[in-house]
Amino acid sequence: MIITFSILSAIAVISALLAVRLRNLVHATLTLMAFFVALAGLFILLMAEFLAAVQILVYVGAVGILILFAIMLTQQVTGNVKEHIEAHGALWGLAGATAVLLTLLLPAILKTALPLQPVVETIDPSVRALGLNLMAPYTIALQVIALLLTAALLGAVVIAISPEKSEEEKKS
Amino acid sequence: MTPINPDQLIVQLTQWALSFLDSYPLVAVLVAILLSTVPLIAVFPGCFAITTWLERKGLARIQNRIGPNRTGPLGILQPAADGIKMLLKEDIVPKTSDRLAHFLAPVVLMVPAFTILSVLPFNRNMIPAAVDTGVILFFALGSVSTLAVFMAGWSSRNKYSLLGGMRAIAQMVSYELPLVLSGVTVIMMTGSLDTTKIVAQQQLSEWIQSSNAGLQCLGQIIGWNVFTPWGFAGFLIFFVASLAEINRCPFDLPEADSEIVAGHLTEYSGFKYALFFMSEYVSAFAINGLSTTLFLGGWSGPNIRPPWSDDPNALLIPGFVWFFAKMFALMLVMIWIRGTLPRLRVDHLMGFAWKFLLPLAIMNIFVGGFYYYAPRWHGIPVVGWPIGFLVMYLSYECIGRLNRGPKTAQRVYHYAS
Amino acid sequence: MVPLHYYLVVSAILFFVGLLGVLTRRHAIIVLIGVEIMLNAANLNFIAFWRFGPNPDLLLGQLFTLFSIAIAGAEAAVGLALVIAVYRFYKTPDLEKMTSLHE
Amino acid sequence: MSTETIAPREYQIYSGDDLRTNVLEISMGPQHPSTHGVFRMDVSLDGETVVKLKPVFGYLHRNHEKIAETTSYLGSMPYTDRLDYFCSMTNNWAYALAVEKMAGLAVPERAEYIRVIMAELTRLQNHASLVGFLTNDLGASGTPLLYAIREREHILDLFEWASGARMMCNYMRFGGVRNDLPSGWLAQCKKVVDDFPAFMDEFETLLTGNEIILSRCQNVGVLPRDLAINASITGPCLRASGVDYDLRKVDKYGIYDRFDFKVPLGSVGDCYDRFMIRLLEMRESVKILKQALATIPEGPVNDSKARNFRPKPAEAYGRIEGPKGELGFYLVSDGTPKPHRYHVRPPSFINLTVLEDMCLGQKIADAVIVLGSIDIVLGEVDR
Repeated sequence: MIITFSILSAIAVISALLAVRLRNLVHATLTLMAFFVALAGLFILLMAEFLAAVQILVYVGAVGILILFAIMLTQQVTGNVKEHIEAHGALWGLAGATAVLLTLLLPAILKTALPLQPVVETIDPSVRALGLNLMAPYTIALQVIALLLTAALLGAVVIAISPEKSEEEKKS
Repeated sequence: MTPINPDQLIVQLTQWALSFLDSYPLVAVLVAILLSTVPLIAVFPGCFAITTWLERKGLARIQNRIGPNRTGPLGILQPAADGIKMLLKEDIVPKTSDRLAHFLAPVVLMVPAFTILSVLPFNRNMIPAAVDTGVILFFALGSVSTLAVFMAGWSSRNKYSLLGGMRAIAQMVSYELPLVLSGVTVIMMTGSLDTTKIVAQQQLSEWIQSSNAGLQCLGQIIGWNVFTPWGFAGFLIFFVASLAEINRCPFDLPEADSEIVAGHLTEYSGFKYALFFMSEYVSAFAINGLSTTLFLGGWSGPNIRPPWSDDPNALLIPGFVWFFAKMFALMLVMIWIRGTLPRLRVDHLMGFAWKFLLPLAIMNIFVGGFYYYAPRWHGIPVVGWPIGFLVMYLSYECIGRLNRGPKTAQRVYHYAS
Repeated sequence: MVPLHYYLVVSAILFFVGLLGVLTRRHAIIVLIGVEIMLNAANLNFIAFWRFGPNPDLLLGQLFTLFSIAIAGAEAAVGLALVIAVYRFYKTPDLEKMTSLHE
Repeated sequence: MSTETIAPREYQIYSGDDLRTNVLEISMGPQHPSTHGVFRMDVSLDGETVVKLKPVFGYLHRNHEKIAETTSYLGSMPYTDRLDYFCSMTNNWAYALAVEKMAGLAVPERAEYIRVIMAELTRLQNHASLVGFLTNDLGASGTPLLYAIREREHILDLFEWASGARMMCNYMRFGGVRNDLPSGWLAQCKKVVDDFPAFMDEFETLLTGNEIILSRCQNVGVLPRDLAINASITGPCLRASGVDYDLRKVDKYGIYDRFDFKVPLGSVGDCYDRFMIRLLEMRESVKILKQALATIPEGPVNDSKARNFRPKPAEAYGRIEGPKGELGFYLVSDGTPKPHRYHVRPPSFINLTVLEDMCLGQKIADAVIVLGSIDIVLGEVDR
């Protein structure tokens, strides 16, 4: 268990680091996908199989592809996909992020008395129970999410359509 | 010693073998994992080899040719010859390609292709990974193949490859929707994402367990989802969408040879190409296996109980025989389609997914819901069936008419006077 | 079993990495990638707390994560649409050059 | 050789109003599965849409015209086979017609009939294969093509029986044909011609009503009537645009005025029309063949005097309605045994000039079938 955990978390951390540091945008996205998959592995380790599947389906299958499309639309398609923008604020950013990590997150985690063992050894993470929960106590949340997704879909389309083109469409 | 059931023979053998390892639980787990994964890795490449031969022979028959006939009787050794040729070929990597992504792409394609096989129930008690979320895991891992195709297309630094990769992404993302939605109807009716439960739901257990052999046979067939209006429509939508999902003709745009040479495969050769080729066929098996499971009753088929067995669920013909028979039947239909139909164009392809299959799949969900709640007479859906069928047929006609428009029509030709 | 601390440390480091991306990179898409990593780190926290929490049968952590993933999907769609729209206007994905409000 | 220079076309480059994506420049060919030979199209794509297309040819140039000017008149007869290697019979005929016109040679009655039979058989096999290749470009994995090839084999067998070669027939001579038809040939030909409509029915059932073919071909690669006339397009491409121009009717060369056949005309001028016109023309060719086979007389088949001769200084232009369009030979004689000037008007080459106009704004997949529907043979384009 601990071995699997170490491997998965190492992959997750390293690929996340590469994703934010690589100059080549497509490589960054591909490592981001590796990060998503490793995280799905961690979810399975925590017995959340359904969420692992959703994680892969949504992040690898949808978000990752979206990012790739965005890269293809904003870069030279065939040529060099590397970012040429110098990051001169790197030092300050590094310092800020490290400060957050070292002064806020890690001490908080390490000082708190947290359970070493889960309450129950194995859970049967029934998808059915999840669905029933979504349908009964969290219906409103589900509806709001549905509305949000629809709004996001429409919003994305409206933003991405160029103004001139939409006027043309109105005329025709 | 339990009585030997022909259909459970492999399961019983496995359990017998594992019983020796009871005192070494860790070894037992490892052996159990090996016993459930190695057959997958051994059987499906074999099926792939047979299918390449079948495809070449079948296409040849469709096209008035003979097909491979030099290697062994009827050219049956052709896959072996092809395999040896592929392995011995030089592996050419374009100089400017992105080497890592170029190398990883076939691997990234192959791993999910084999992994998704593990949620398919090949027989009763014969499923490599009995997970509660089987169907959604299948779709989730299946969506990773999109990424692999993009990697292949992008890393080759070839414009044909890039076009193929972009086409593949657009196509796979679009067709995933009707594919999943037509499966959703089945999930809704079963109330489970578990593939074993989906198969079990399609068998009429009272009939199977009766003493009448005819009823036993019938009970294995009559409950198949494909015999319900939503199941039939769902099966057709699923099948068409799966053709697009695995880039088979007439949706083989990502590797359209007459337009973009071989799409994302253009710069692949040798072993990597073989891996790609195999992964595509294995995904084809997987998706046909899933449509078998969802709509065609999985491993069930005309079957009777062995007379010597007391187990009410025991069957004479092993279920995996039926499973593979159905899977290969679907493969043959795919080969037949490939020999018959021309390819769609990219905008037609998108229109077909978004304007035709998707509304139909959504309609199908409503029909499924209606069918579920419609009153029944002695368990027979006397209301749900005809009305469901009528609604599906009418929506097919309407959506089809709306899509066709005035653009294409048979023309009348005149002669010069 | 792996103790809860470990998961939380991993999640903290992931959050840090995401933050690093957001703070140090100026390419709009990479910034978005950083945001996604931070969101995922939070999801890992949800799941870990659910697993180790007193009442896992309530599935609260899973439900929260499910909602969070849905929102992340919406965020990615809108975010990337914005990136494309901004790119169309400024002809660059560099966030520091998008300063018309500033002027 | 036209000395007039044509101003380069103003390319309407897609000035992307929305995304300003890069235009993808693809060099399709010379090695590409669907350019029908060593032909190159420099295509600029915006996404999948063709915004610029430049045909590049000459990869197969082999100096046909200059070689013919250093050879005797008869010596370049086999060389014409290699122009459009699908239709060597019609190539021979066009060349023979030009020389006959210049030297004033008469053709015996039976030879005229044989020429018509050979030319129409050529048209049948050319159109059948072309439709097959077109569906291949549409991605039909070769099934209709192999159906067509099966029928073509019967016709090529006939050619081989009569001339000794299946493709490079070299069968026509000035003032007739090389040799008389072997005994039994006409009966076999009649059988092939009688069987042909069955194949046509099968072919049309398979193809014309197919929804994918309809949607892929209709309103794709439209060639407007005026442009077709201005660009001097000939053959089925011109008739698909609705222009009633068939040299068999216009020139009535040979003995075409004796046969009863019609000229099918298209209305839109898209790929589907070009495809259908060919199918309909095949039916008309069968009609001509039936009439010719029924009425072919006995008699000599060639003019034995017309072997190596020195025509008087003169010029002549002989043209026929080849399967691909107007195939013409322009000859100038200076009284020596070799032509002073020898020029070919290849239909493939001239029909190819409108490729860009037909492809602009279409998808890349359409460019391929537009090229396929023009029906080119690179041997003729590059000469």
